[in-house]
Amino acid sequence: MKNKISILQLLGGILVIYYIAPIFSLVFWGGNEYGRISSMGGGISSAIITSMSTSAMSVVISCMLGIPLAYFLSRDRSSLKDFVLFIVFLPLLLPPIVSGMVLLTLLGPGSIIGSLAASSGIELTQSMIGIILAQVFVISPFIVISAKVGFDSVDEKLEYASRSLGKTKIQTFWKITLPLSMKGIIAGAMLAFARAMGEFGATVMMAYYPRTMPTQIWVSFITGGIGNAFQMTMILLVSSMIVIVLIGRMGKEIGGDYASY
Amino acid sequence: MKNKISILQLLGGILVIYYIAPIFSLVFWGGNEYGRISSMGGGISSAIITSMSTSAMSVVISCMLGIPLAYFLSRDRSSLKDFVLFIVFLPLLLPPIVSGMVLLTLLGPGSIIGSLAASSGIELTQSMIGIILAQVFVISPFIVISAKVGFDSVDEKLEYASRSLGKTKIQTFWKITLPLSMKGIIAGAMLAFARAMGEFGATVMMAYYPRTMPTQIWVSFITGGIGNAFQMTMILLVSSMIVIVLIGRMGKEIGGDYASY
Amino acid sequence: MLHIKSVVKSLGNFLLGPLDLIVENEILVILGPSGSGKTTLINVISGISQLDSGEIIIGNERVSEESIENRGVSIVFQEDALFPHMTVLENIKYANSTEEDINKIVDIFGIEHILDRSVGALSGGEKNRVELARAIISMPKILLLDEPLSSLDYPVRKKLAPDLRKILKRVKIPVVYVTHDREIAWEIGDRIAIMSKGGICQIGTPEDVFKKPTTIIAAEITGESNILRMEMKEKSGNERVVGWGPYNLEIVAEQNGNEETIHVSIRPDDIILGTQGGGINWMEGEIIEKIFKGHRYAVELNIEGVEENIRVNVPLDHNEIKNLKKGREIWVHFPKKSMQIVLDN
Amino acid sequence: MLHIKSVVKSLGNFLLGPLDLIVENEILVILGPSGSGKTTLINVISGISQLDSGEIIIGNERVSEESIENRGVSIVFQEDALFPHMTVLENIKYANSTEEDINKIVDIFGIEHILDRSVGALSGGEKNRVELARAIISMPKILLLDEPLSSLDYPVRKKLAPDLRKILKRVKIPVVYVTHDREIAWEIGDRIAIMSKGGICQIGTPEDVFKKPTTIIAAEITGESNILRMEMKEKSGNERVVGWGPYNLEIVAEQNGNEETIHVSIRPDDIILGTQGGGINWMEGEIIEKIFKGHRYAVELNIEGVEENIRVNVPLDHNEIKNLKKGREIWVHFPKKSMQIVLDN
Repeated sequence: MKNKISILQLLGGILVIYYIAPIFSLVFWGGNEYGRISSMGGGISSAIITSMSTSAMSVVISCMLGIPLAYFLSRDRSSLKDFVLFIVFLPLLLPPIVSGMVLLTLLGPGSIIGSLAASSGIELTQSMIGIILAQVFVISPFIVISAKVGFDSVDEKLEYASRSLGKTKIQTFWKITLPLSMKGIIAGAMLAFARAMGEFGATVMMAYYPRTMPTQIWVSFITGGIGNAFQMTMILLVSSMIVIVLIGRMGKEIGGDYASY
Repeated sequence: MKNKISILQLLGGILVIYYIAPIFSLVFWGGNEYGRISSMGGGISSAIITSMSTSAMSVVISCMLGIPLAYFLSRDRSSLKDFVLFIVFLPLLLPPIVSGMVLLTLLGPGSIIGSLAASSGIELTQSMIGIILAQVFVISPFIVISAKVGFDSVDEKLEYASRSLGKTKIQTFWKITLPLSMKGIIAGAMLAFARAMGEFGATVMMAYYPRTMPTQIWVSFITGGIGNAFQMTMILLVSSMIVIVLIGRMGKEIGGDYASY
Repeated sequence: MLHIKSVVKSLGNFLLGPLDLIVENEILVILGPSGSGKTTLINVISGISQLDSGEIIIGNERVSEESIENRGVSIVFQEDALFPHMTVLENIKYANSTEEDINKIVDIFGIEHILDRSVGALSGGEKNRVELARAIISMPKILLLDEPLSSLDYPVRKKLAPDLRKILKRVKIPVVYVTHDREIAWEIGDRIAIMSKGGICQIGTPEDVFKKPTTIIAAEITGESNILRMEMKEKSGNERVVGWGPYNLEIVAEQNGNEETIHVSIRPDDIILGTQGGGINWMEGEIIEKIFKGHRYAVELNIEGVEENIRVNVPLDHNEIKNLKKGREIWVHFPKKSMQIVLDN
Repeated sequence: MLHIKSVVKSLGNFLLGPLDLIVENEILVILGPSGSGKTTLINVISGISQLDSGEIIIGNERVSEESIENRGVSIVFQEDALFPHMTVLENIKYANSTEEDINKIVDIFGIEHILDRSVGALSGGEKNRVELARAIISMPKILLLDEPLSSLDYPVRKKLAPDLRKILKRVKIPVVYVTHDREIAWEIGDRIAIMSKGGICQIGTPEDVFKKPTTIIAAEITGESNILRMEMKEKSGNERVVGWGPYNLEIVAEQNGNEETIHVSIRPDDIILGTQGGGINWMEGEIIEKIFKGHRYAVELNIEGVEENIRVNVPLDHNEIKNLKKGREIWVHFPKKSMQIVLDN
C-alpha cells in the first residue's frame, strides 16, 4: 500500500516539476548565455507602455460593462439568465486565434463598422483601440464571472434587511451589495489585467502594431531567437508572477483559494 | 430609479452583444464573401488530425499526472499544499507566449534535455511531441483544479465511513472518492481538451510544424488574409462551441454552473 | 396595527391562505411546523414576496403594492443579517436615526460595550440583540421576527427568551413572531396563532391553545399529546359520550366533531394512574413500558381492545413509582375536562 | 468491550483527557455541551484522529496504532454519510456481508421496501435507519454513534429514539452514543457519562445523574436547575447545614464541598410551594414572576437577602395556581433529599 501511494506521489511530483523547471530554466539560460541576450532598447519600453496602458483601459471598460451584467446574472431568476451566462462563456473558451478572426470580420478594415470608423478617422485595427477591442473581448468574461461570484456571495437577506430599514434598491446596492463584493471584483480585475498583459492570439490578429509585450516577444523570437526575446520575456514573467502572488493573497484574505477563479 | 436600472441594463447588454456579434459576423462574412474563401485541401485535414491527436494525448497525460496531484491538494493539510497550489496556478496565469519561451529554454534544441533527446532520435520541438509538451504545460492545471474541486466536494466522512466498514484507503479511493468526483473530472478534461485544441502562443513557439488548427489559421491568415483562414476558423469555432455546450450540460447535471470552472 | 385581509399566495405546490389576521399592539406568535408557511407569511407582510390576492394594511395604509422600504416594517431574520462590513454602531446607525434614539436603544439592549466591535466578533446572543436594536431603531410600524433565536444553542435560547419578551413589551410595537418552538411561544407571546398547511387553525392565549387545542396539529405542536380515535356514542347539549367498544368516556365538546369517528386529544400529564379506581372515565390498563425521562417517567399503557397505546407522564415522586412495572395492571383515569375533540385540520 | 486508558489528545487549545473509560456490553451515552470534546473522543476511538498518549483496547486488542479499517469499529455520523452513488442495498452490501446477514438486518430495520431506492430519495429517518443497518452489518466490535438523530426534526427525533434503543439492545454490540440532548440520553442510555471540557465528570445510570449531579455542568446539562451559592455552616457526618445569612438549610452531602462557600443544585420541579409552612428547610419568599410554560408554570421567587432568584415549577393543577401572583408572599420548601452539593468542575 505504501508503495502505491508513492507512485501516485511520483506522478504528481513530475507535474509540479514540469511546472517550475521551465521557469528556472529561463533564468538559468539568462545567466548562462548572457552573451546571446540582445537589448532592444526603445522597443522594450514602448511595448511595456502599450501593454500597460491598453490593459488598464481594457480592465476599466470591462468593469463598466461587466459589473452591471454580473449583477443581472446574480439576481435575475428568469431563464434568460442561463442563456446570457452561456454567451459570457463563449469568449472565455474560444481559442484566442478564433477570437481574433471573428473580431476582424466584425471590425476589420473590410467590415462595415471598420470602414465607417476609418472614414471618421478612427482605426479599429493596427491601433491601441484595436488592442483594447481584442483585450476586452477576451478578458471581460473574467470580470463578469468574478463579480457574479462576489454578488452571489452576498446574502439577499442583507439586501432585504437594508430595504426594510428604509433604503431603496439603489442605495442598498451602493452601501451593502457592492462593498461586500468588492474584494471579489478587485481580484477578478487583477486576474483580467494579467490576462490582458499576456493575451497574444487575438491581439496580434487585431493589431500587429503597436506592439504589446507578447507581440514584441513573438517578433523578437522569430527574428532573432530566444536571446532576442529574453529580456521582454523576463519582464513579462516577473510581472505575471507578481500578479499571481497578489491574487493569491487576495484569495486568502477573502477566504477562498485560487480555485475560485 | 427605473431609468437608472435601464442604464445598467444597457451597459450589460452592450457587452453581451459584443460577445455574440463577432461570431455572427464571421458566419455572415462567409456567406457574403464566398468568393474570397480559398480551400486549403490537405492542409485542413492534416491540421485537424494533428490537433485532435495531440489534444487527446495531452488530456490523457494530464489526467495521469494531474489526478494524483489533485488528490494530494484536496486531502493534504500541510503548508506544502499552499505552495504546490501556487505552482499549479503558474502555468494557468502565465502568458502563453512566455510559457512557450520558458519551455524552449528547457526543452529547445540548444538545451541540455533537448540535445540529449535529439541524440536519441527524439525531437522535442517542431514535432507532435513538442505540441504535446506545450499543451500539457498549459492545460493540465485545468484538470488538476477541476479534479481538486471534485475531490473537495466528497465529504471526508464518506471516506471514514468506508474505512470503518473495513475498506483500505486505496479501496476507498476507487469505490467512493473517484466515482463521486468523476463528473467534475470529466468536465475538467473536456474543458482542457477545448483549451488544447485552441492553444496557440505556447504551441506555435514549441512547434511551428506540424501545424495545429490555430497555427494553420495564423499561417493562412498572414499569408492570404481572412478568406484564406475562414474554413479552418469555422471548423475550430464550431468544435469549440460544441464543447462549451457539452460542458454547460455537464455543469447543470452536476449542479454547478460554468462559474465553477 | 397590522390587518391581513383574505391574503393568498401560491408558491409551487404550496398555498398560503386565504388568510385573515389582525395584530394589535401585542406580540402575536405564529407557531407552526416547518413547511406550514410561516416564512412565506413574513415575506408577504414585508413585501419580499408579492401577494396573489388580498390586502395588507399596516397602520392605516394599504401597503400590498408597496415595495419593502415603504411598508414601515422591520424584519429580524432567522440567521444573522447584520452588515458584516460595519461595526455594531454603524449597523445601528444605518437606518437614519438621531443621537438620542441611539442612546436610548443602546441602553435598552445593554450593548454599549460592544458598539465599536466588528460584527464578526460578536457572540450569537449579542448578534441577536444588535439585530433587534437595529430593527427597532428604525421605528417600524410593525416588527417581524422570523425565529430569531433558532440559531442559538438551546441553553442560550432559553436564557434569552424572557429578556426578549421584556424588551418587546417595552418598545410597544406590534410584533409578529414566527417559530416552531413551543417553549419559545409560551415565553414570548401575548397570543399564539397555530399555523398549519398555509392556514391559521387556532388563535388564542398560550393557556388556551395549550389546554384546548382544536385540531390534531395544534394538539401535537403545543405539546406531547395522546391523539385517540374513538367512536361517538351519545350527544346531549355539549356533553358527549365517546369511547372504544365497551369503554365509555364522558367529555365536554367545545366544538363539533359530528362524525361517527372522532379524535380526542389528552396530554400525558393529565392522565391519572391509581391503584384503585372505578366510576366515570376510569378503566383498567396494562403497563407496557416505563421510561425515565428526567423530570418524570413516561409510562405506556395498553387498554384491552384498544389499538393505540396510551402515554402517561408520572411525576418522579408518585407514591407508586417503584411498583409501576411492565406487565402490571393499573387503573387509569381520563379527567373529563382534560379531553378535547380535535379536528383533522 | 472498549477500554480507554489514560487517553490524551490535544487539538489547538483544546485538551481531551487524560481519560479512562470502560464500555461493556451496554449503551453508554456521552452527554456533554458542544465543545466538550465528544466528537474528538469518537475520533480517537475510531482512529480518525491519532492519540497523543494512552491506550485504546477494543475486544482484547490494543488498537491505538491501528488505522480505521483495522479497529473493528463502525461509526454513524451526525450528518448523513450514506454513499450517494449507491442504492440502499448497495450501501448495505458495501461491507462484505452474506445474503443471510443482509436479510436479517433488513428485517430488523424494516427497510425491505426501500432497498432499491437511491439514497437521495430517502427521508431523514430512513437515512438514519439505513446508515445504522450498514454500520451494524459489518459486525463491528463497537458501535460509535455521533448524535445520529440530531439532523432530524424534533418530533421525528422523539419518535425514533425508543425504536433506536430497541434495535441497539437487540444487536448486542457495545455502543458509545454521543449527544448534547438530555431527552435522547434518558431514552437511549444504559449509563450516562457527563462530559465537560475534555473530561468525564460523572458516570452513572440516567436516574443517578439526573437526581444527583455532582458538578455544576452536570446539573445544568441534565436539566434545568437552580445553582445556588451558599455558606457552609455546620458539618456532622454527611449531614450539613448550609444557607444564606439568617436562613439555614439541612442537606445530605454526597461528596465533599469543603470550602466555606459551596454551590447547591436543586431542580425547579423539586421545590414545593405552600400557603403555610415553617420548620426545617421552609422559608418565605416573594413571587417575582409567573410564566406559563405549557405543562407547568415557572414561578420566580425572591427570598429577602438572597441575591439569586429561585425558579420553581408548579404543575398546572396546583391548588393555589390562580393565587400565585406577582408580589405575593409564599412559603417555600427545599426538600432535604432534592439538594445536591455540586462542584465547580
